[in-house]
Amino acid sequence: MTTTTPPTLAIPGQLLGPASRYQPGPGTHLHESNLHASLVGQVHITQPARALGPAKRLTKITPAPAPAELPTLSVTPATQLASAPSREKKKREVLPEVGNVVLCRVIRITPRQAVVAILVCGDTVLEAEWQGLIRVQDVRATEKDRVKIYESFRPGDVVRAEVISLGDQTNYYLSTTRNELGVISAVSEAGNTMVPVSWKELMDPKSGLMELRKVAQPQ
Amino acid sequence: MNDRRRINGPAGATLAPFFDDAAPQDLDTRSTRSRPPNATRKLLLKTGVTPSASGSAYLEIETSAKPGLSGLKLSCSVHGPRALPKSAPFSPHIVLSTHVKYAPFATQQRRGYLRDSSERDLGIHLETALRGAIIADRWPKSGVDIIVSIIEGDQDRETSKLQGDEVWDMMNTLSGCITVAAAALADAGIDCVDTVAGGVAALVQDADDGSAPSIAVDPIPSEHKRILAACCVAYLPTRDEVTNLWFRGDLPASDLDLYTSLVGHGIQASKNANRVLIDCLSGTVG
Amino acid sequence: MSNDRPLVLPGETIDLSLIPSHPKNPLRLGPGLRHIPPSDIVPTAAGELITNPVKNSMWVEYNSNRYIPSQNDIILAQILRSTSDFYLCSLAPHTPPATLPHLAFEGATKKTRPVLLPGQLVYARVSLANAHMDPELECVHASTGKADGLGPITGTGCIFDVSLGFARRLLMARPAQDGGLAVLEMLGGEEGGGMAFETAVGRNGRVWVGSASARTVVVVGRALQETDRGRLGVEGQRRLVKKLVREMS
Amino acid sequence: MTATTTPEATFGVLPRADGSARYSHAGYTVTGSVNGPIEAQRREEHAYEAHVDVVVRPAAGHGGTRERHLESVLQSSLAQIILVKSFPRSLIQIVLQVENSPENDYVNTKLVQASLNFGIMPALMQTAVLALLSAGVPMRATATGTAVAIMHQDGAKQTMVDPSPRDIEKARSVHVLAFTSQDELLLAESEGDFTVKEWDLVYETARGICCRSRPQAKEGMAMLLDDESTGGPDMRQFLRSTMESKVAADLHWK
Amino acid sequence: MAGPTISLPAPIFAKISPHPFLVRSLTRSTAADHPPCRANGRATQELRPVRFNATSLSHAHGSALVRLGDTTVLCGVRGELLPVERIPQFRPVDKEELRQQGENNNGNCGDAIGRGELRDYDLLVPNIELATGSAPQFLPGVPPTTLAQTLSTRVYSLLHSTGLVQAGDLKIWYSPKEQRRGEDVEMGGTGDKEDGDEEERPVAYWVLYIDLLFVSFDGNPFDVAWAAVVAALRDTRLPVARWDPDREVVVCSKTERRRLNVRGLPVACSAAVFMEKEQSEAGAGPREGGHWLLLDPDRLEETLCKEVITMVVDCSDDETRIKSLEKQGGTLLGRELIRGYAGIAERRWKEVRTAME
Repeated sequence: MTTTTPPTLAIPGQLLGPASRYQPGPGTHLHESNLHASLVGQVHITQPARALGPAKRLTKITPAPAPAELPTLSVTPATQLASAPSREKKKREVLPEVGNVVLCRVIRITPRQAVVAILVCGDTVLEAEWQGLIRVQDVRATEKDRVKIYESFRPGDVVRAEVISLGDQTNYYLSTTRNELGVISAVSEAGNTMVPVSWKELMDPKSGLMELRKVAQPQ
Repeated sequence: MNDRRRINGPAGATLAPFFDDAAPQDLDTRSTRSRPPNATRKLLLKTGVTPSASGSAYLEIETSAKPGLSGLKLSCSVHGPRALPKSAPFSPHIVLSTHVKYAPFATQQRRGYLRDSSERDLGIHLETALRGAIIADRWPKSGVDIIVSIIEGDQDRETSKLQGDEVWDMMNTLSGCITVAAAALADAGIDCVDTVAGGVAALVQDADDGSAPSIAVDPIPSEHKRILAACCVAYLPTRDEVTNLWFRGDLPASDLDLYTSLVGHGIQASKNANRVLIDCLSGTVG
Repeated sequence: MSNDRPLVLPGETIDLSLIPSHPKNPLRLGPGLRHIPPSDIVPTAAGELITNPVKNSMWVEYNSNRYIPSQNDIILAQILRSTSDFYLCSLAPHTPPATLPHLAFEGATKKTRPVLLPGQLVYARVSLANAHMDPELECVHASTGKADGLGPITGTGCIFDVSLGFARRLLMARPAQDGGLAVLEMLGGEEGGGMAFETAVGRNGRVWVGSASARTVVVVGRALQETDRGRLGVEGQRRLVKKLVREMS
Repeated sequence: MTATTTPEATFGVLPRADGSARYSHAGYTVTGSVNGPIEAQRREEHAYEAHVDVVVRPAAGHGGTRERHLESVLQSSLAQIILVKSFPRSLIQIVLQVENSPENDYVNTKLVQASLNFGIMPALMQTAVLALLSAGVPMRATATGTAVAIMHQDGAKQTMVDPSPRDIEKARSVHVLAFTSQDELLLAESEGDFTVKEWDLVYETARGICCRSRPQAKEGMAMLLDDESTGGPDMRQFLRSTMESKVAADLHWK
Repeated sequence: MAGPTISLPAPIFAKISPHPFLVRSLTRSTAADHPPCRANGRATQELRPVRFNATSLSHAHGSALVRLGDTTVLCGVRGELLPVERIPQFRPVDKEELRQQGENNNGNCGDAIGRGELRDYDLLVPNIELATGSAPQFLPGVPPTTLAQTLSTRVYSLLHSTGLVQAGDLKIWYSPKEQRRGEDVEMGGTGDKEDGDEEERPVAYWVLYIDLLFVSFDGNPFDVAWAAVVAALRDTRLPVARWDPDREVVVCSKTERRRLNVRGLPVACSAAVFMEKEQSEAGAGPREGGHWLLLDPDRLEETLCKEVITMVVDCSDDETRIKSLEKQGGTLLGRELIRGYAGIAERRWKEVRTAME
């Protein structure tokens, strides 16, 4: 077993270090009690104190969570590095996970639910569009039984929501119950960008007409 | 039968040009292998050729000195991970789908637009080769498309008469597909346990004098009198695992170790390809 | 064609003199017109521009076959299936189903709600219609809680498709005078030998004809459809009724 | 030209459809049917507007890549005059069946494929507009279109309206233009060999045919098409008088 | 989305509301020193440079690889033989007609014959393949999409209307006299009597399969595809072929190759109209708000624009000739703008010519 320090650059399969000294982070995997890279990129050692960024479902990699005090090894693709020029900067795809706050656009509404396309997860712009559902009972915390989808969302609205479940084969389940969640930008029936006036109303500045929404409290 | 979605050629089928001064002695003056039997041809590999894709790569096998002998040219693009089609059932891991297609002008015989059996075979072999390398459970409910376009097949333009060569060409093509796809997957940032690469070894007979056949890696059919058998190996170097093995032809029953050593040579070839792959990938970082 | 009801085509500019200007009532735009802020009113269909200075309303009168739900329309819907808390019903072929809540009937509660089977007809009002959602129906007045004639259609009868314009004429207060439509009165009157039947007309171009005698249902239905398709005037309608009665007996 | 020089149209030729029209002009006869707004299939459903689906069926044989191209040209133009945003997620389907066309589509007993068919484009466009009007599909405007060719006869240039397939064969350049009822240029397709000056000439000619401002005096009554001035029919007047008689028939009871 | 989204980082803003994002980048300059531009960093009138890369495809008779920004197309031209006896209802065109054609070749009517042959016998077969993983929206293994079919049709149509290739170049003649001279000896000269009157006749045609493979797709497919077709045809060398009367087949020379003579250099130049205000029914028509003519639109811009224009020009002669004009999907491009567009197309033509030579 080598006790040398991990390399700075890694190629998939490359040995990074023993599991006894590091715990696996994004871009790595465990094989025969050793950490190997699973991506091309730069190797980072994160000391346990600092929490790591968008966790890549560690549970799937380590059957039993490794002792907390171990530093975490991760591999970050070159394209994702800050150093890369913004033009080429192509974020590596991530998946929405329970607890993530996502930005999505409303595609379709029914009395039961709003169907949305998830566009941004955390601070990562997604390449693919993942479909999500905001069910009528997950729109707001109070007076759940009085909620009407049509008075909360309209197709085209941009909504900030939280992932509450992996959902079914096609949809992630989302919630907007918290105050800071809900519609962050919407266009009126007349086609003008509206401004929030209350937690449940937006106004078309041109026509002065009000429209009902579950409005996100500005952060 | 007219394809209504394409522009069709003349109703009466057209003929590939028939060469008059195609000297019959062609068979004899066929090029003989200049490389040592355990040497592979020079491989050129480049990632990021398709910016609009999640990941992509281009592979070219250097054309040998002899003119008219075309080297393999492959372009591969990876799309995903992305949402599965609505119809698809729930999948706890990523769903791999591979497509291999010859360009119409890639080979001696003009290729049709619809995928034929050999293209489907290549696709299936490629899929199994890659499935063993990808860490699939990191991407639940998602799919990835891996598309390889064969811009030029590994084939000698002149040797139209040599039938059966197709099969051996496919071996080289597949090993190229595996290597180029591995590069594209890494470029797309899809987690893999290792870098998989392809390699081919063949049992060839070069002399007519009944002498024992020899093993050559990365064979070019036109450089050998006869190819008795060949295998294409997809191999993970750091794990020392074979994810896919494709064997064609028949071996003399006399020598039982022949098969093992053939595969062994295939792995050797794969390791050579892997070096190129690693250099290429290392170049993209730092 | 008289000039107080001029022909308009989509996108044409409407002569301002034609736009009613009532001191108090706000201007109400009916079908076939759209308002482009600030002050343009533009036709969206080809038809006659009708204005009503008293009601201060205007619309484009034209005939068509495709029903587009609009709030407070009275329609004939057919139950497709039932979900946990509402029925899905069809208003017209090839359109997304409308929802009819189980409790949107007079005096309906979780226990007493009417149980309707697929294929059954309901006479209902469009309670919600907008571009973003499938329409919603009700068989009870939200305010009064009364059905006023709405609800499941009972009794033996049959449903007939007619053009939307024809349905609108049937729904007029005085079809004979305003709509030039006397065929039903005739069938009930001496021309028809006093047939006994009832009808329910939906704005979605559907007419239900009910009668104890199946034959009567057929005759009335045919009478309506042929009056519609044949664009018959009152005289034509009389002749048609006579003919049908003759054939029947 | 052997074929009719004045356009003709009849409505309601397909009673099952929401709207339909048969239109004949310059040797082309096209029957169009319109259905919609109806429920769209998921894959062709647009979240924020109606999907306009145009199907062109040739007089002989099956449609090929040429029809797909015609369809996409018509689709992008018609979607401009239909109020698509009013019917999100729905489908407006327009089927255009070519009944007969002056040219014989078969050469060497096989279909001539792919090359654009300029002659037929105006007829298809006009039929679609008429069928949409008869279906009462809400629209932003109406549209009129025409085909113009530039011929070179012994050195002299001359424009020709509604050229026959033979003329098109000989023409130096062929053009199809369509205008909205607000006199905006909606569609312009040209092929051959021409200069900006020549195109200008074509534009003028086409505009004269498509956008003749309608005489206020005769306002109201259906009239014969005046065919003299620019050597082409007055398409807008044709559209208006045609609709006039249709509406009058529909509202006979008034 | 003026209000809230401003606070968001640019890439996120671009993703959740691309239209307003493009409007903003076109209206507000990011820095004092450079004016507002498109989201891709280009000025509205700025075209991506076009690059022609030499390719050698050993199984094709001609090929070209053309790059326009991130759009890359590979074109392979391949000739196959079509013997006249395989053509149903073949009607030979005699030398006389051709001579006429030759004379008034610049005149239009003469070409008609050749054009007829090209079309009637389907001698030019262009097809475009997008489903190569060139972009996420093109799914692999599916039949050609409407876009692919439309592109193929436009290329096919332009190939014929421009007369880029002439039927004469694709025709293979058999002239008994010339070929027999050598043989006279053993034939004892009697041959002349028997078939001396045998006329020179066409025996076969070359059919050109022109296949376009999109390696990478980032908008403006037609301009690139057409440029690739022209370049590949100019690169095409067909084997010299002759009729062998004994074997009754057309035989090709392995060594001798003849270059196809390609007439003119038509160049396509496309643009899309971007509206400041997304058309909404309740709101006003397209006239409200500003608009921009985005030359050589990329993939994102194409999704945000409805009205498009393509003009194909050839400035080989002193006077600029327009070979094709396609404007559709909107009402903004009127007479004046289209007139002015010819100038832009000329500019593009010059760029492409220099890039090609």
